[in-house]
Amino acid sequence: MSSYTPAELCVIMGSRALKDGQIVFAGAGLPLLSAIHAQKMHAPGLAILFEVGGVAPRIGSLPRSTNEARSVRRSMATPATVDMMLYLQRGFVDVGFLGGAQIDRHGNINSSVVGPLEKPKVRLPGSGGANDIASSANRVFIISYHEKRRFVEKVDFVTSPGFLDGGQAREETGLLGGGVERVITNLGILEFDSQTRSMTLVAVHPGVTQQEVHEKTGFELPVSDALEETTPPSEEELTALRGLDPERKYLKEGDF
Amino acid sequence: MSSYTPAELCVIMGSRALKDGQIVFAGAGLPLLSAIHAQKMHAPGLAILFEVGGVAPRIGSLPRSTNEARSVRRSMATPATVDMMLYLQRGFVDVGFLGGAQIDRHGNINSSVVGPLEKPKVRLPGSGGANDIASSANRVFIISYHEKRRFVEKVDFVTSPGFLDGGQAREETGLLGGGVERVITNLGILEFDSQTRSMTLVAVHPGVTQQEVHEKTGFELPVSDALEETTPPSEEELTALRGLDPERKYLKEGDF
Amino acid sequence: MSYRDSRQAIVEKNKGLRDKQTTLEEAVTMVQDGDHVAVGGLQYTRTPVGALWEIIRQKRQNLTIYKPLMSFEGDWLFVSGVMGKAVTSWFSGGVTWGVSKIMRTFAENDPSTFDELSLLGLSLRLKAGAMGIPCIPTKSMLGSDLEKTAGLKRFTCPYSGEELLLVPAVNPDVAIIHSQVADKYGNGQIFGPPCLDIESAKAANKVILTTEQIVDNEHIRDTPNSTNIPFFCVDAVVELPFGCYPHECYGRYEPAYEKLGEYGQGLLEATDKIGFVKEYLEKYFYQPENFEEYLSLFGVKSLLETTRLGRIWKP
Amino acid sequence: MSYRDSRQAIVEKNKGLRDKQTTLEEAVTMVQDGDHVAVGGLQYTRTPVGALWEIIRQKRQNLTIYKPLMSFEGDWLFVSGVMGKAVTSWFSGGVTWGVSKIMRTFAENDPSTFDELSLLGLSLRLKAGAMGIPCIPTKSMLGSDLEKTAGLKRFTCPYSGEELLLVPAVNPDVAIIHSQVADKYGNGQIFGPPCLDIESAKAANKVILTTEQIVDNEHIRDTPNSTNIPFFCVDAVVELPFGCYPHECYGRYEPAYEKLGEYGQGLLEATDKIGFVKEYLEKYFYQPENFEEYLSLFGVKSLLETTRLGRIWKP
Repeated sequence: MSSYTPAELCVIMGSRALKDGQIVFAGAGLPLLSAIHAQKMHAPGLAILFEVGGVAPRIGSLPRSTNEARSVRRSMATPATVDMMLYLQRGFVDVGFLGGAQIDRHGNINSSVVGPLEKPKVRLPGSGGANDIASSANRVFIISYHEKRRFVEKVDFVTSPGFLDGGQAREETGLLGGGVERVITNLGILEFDSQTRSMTLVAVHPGVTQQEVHEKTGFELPVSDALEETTPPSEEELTALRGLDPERKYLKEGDF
Repeated sequence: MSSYTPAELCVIMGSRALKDGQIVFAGAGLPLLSAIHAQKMHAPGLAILFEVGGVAPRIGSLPRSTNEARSVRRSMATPATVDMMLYLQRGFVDVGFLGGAQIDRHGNINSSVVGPLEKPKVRLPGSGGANDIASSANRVFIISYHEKRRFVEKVDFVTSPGFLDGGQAREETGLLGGGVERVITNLGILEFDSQTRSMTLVAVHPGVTQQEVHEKTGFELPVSDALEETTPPSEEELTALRGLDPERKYLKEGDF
Repeated sequence: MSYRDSRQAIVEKNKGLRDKQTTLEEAVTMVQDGDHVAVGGLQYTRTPVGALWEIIRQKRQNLTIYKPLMSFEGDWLFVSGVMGKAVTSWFSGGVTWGVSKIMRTFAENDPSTFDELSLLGLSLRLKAGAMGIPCIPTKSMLGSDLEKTAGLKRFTCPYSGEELLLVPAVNPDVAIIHSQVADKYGNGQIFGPPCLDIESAKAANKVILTTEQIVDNEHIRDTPNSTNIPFFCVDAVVELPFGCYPHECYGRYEPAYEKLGEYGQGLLEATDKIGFVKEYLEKYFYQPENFEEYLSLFGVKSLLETTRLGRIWKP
Repeated sequence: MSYRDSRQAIVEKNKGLRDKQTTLEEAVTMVQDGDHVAVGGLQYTRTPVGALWEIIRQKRQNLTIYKPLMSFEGDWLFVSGVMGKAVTSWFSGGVTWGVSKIMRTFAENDPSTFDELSLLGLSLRLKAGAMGIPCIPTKSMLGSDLEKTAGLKRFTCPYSGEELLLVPAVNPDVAIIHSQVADKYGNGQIFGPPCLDIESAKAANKVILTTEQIVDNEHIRDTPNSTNIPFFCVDAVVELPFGCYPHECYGRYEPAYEKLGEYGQGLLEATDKIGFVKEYLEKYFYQPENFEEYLSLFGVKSLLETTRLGRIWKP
């Protein structure tokens, strides 16, 4: 991992997971970089939506938030927020791309509160559109820095539903979106068992050991029988990516 | 009634019933003429809305329907139809102004079908926005040519609710709009008893006898103790009105 | 189609940025016999006449047509056999020629060919479909006979105790819409009232967009506030000038009142009403080689006149 | 306020065409202590900062504020005592300066000061209010802990059998909105994303509209497709250039990142967080004679720079 940072690695793995023609709801930071990178590399017909009202904008200066005019630059339309979020509910969003967060074995995300809600240890900013994305996007990708305090057995508060208690719990509650399909971290790639809906290690990045992944995961993590090693980022991929964030606001060394 | 037609009389009575500052949903023909006439005479701050999406348009050539571009001429906004109709539901429409129709003792209107629905004698065009106006406008005015076949004991089909079966029936069903407040005909003005919600004659036009009204009404019509005679249209009112319909498309002699 | 199937139809289709321009003939093949089809515009404003003209030529059968208010096109759809059922709030021709005798013939003979809802009721059926919910509450139609004939269910709001009706969502198989401007991806810009076209485009599983004028995507990006149909809703784009003629297209042309009058008055006077419309269809729909030939039958003078009258910013 | 009372508030007010221009001071008197207030914009885009600035100066107390995502203004509203409760989907400052320590202080000390809903959930509360219905179904928040903390009720659609949640409508006492353009009657034209402003304007019982620029009504009539807040929703209109500063106004000016950074970084480094915000309020909110003086504290250079960067059609 000498020639790229953990953030760069994750963005490129995220980019590869996206397909041409997809409609992608992407948050600021690494998910947005993944989506733009995919557009440049292999998915020219992929379109990015932002909750503030951006529809396939042509991003110039990287926005600090997806909720500002820079995220609406050269947008093809400027719908109201409620309409943007309702596109999710109607099934128009192929991929919901969420950033790092506290995530549990079943892909549930907490961005509301650490500790009990009545007496919080840390009150976090909250859902924004993440619950709606997790509820109704056709599939969800998560990019997260891999560390024990983020990958927990059970989140203190389910802000955004993954597979809830696992098994058929998500379907039984009436949710229609596909739920979390893939978690991309700086150590590897995790997916969910089709029966138990528990997180499973399906790939490690070059130079990462299973041991390291287990050490940095806060619950017992099954490993796929067909565990793969990912192909490292190519020079072409890295060059394209670095052009998107010349100031290295998001791509710098270290956690994210 | 030598110097004005029944239509002119009704339009002017309709105009007088409107107040400055009101938001009026008006159908094509006489109701629209009443509203424009009121704007010219005494209610400059009255605004007309059309279901197609017209908001306080500046009417030039009289539209043949309220659902065409002529009804949106110099409009201040062009909302979607659903939004226009929802303004009614939220309480924004002070007056819903409906045209002639089959109407019964309790102010219910039929514009759907004469005879049984399964085996219609005459299938009529249907509600359009009339049900929604009757359901949710803060008050409803009706202009109608007065004849026995129009003023019936009970309509064959309640397309647009008045006071339903009378008494508290309207309130009990959950409707919020005020219902029909006034029926303006070429013979007089009818309102609804506050208890029974039955149509009552409250005024006759100059030269009209109570006898004539009873003959042309298909049910027993109570007469107000305080029966009034209306003030005939003034020259000023008539001149203003005739300027609005120079071709006399709507103001011609005879029924309407 | 069930609520879940309608969602799945959106999930599965290719919604990305791709060139969706095609011919009218090709676009209309998306409509299948028996489909539920939402038709844009309202009464005789911005009706996608050109697309309906092609559907009639292709002899699609037994469609259920959703339109806020139906006008002359309802006659043509009934008599051609294209429309098995009209779902609308109002159905007649124009205002001057009385109640449509064609509507009366069909609906009096078989009342199930005309499902009536209030305008808000129909609007909300499409709106709920557009919002991805299976039903929505309303105060409209409470207590009326429309409540019963439409089979609407009562609902008590658990927060307020209010009595309402629930209107079921509709997700048509196809929506057919005409806009003044669109790009090749299907970003449509409707000027003037959008009627129920935005709701229809989101509610439908597929969308055919005809447009007066295809413009470059950069023009769309210059004027994003005017885009009311986003590309990902749309499956086919067809440039079709005068695509609403003889109906009107806001800001482009007024209705061809004279030509509508020839039809309306002719129908009024005809002894054999159905026969009259069949002849009209033969002459104006089946005979012409293409849409330009159709327009030619009405003549340049009418196109220029309706265009002159249709200008919005006229002095 | 009950569903019926909120409708009655609309029924009773004078909605007609009249000159609604007034001063910022006067407009803000519509807001009463304890009111529920919807605030326009989203995060730091098109926040009506000027109107909030005046509310803080007038020392309104204990408001419940509805905003899709809360940003820096949330700190100011909390510390000034204006906001008793935030109803929002997200509450922090900017992105670069970490989680708002002010939000944490208030919400950790008294969790009832921050009611969290998903963004669609909050959007639909306002949307239902705007539509004149007391509740609306949604799939969002099902199964999450937000379902429980927001006290949402489950609902089975009687047509489809689908399980959903019902979100209760909200009809705020007042909505505060900033548009790029408006006329004296209150016809507002918002360019760029309207966020939840249109829903808020229809849902609220009263609306205060500040605007970058008052234009003649004839300009509105020339461009009716751009009017997204109709006059009959609005009760007061105030011309207030740079009315979102230091937040952004789409097409007019970008956020004053440098000035926001001075606040954000200052707060991050301050030992006494509340004290730091109090000093900020003293200097920028309470001391200036008027809004021009407030802007002067940031200086011409910042206004010109944010304007230059905020141009949409820049080369």
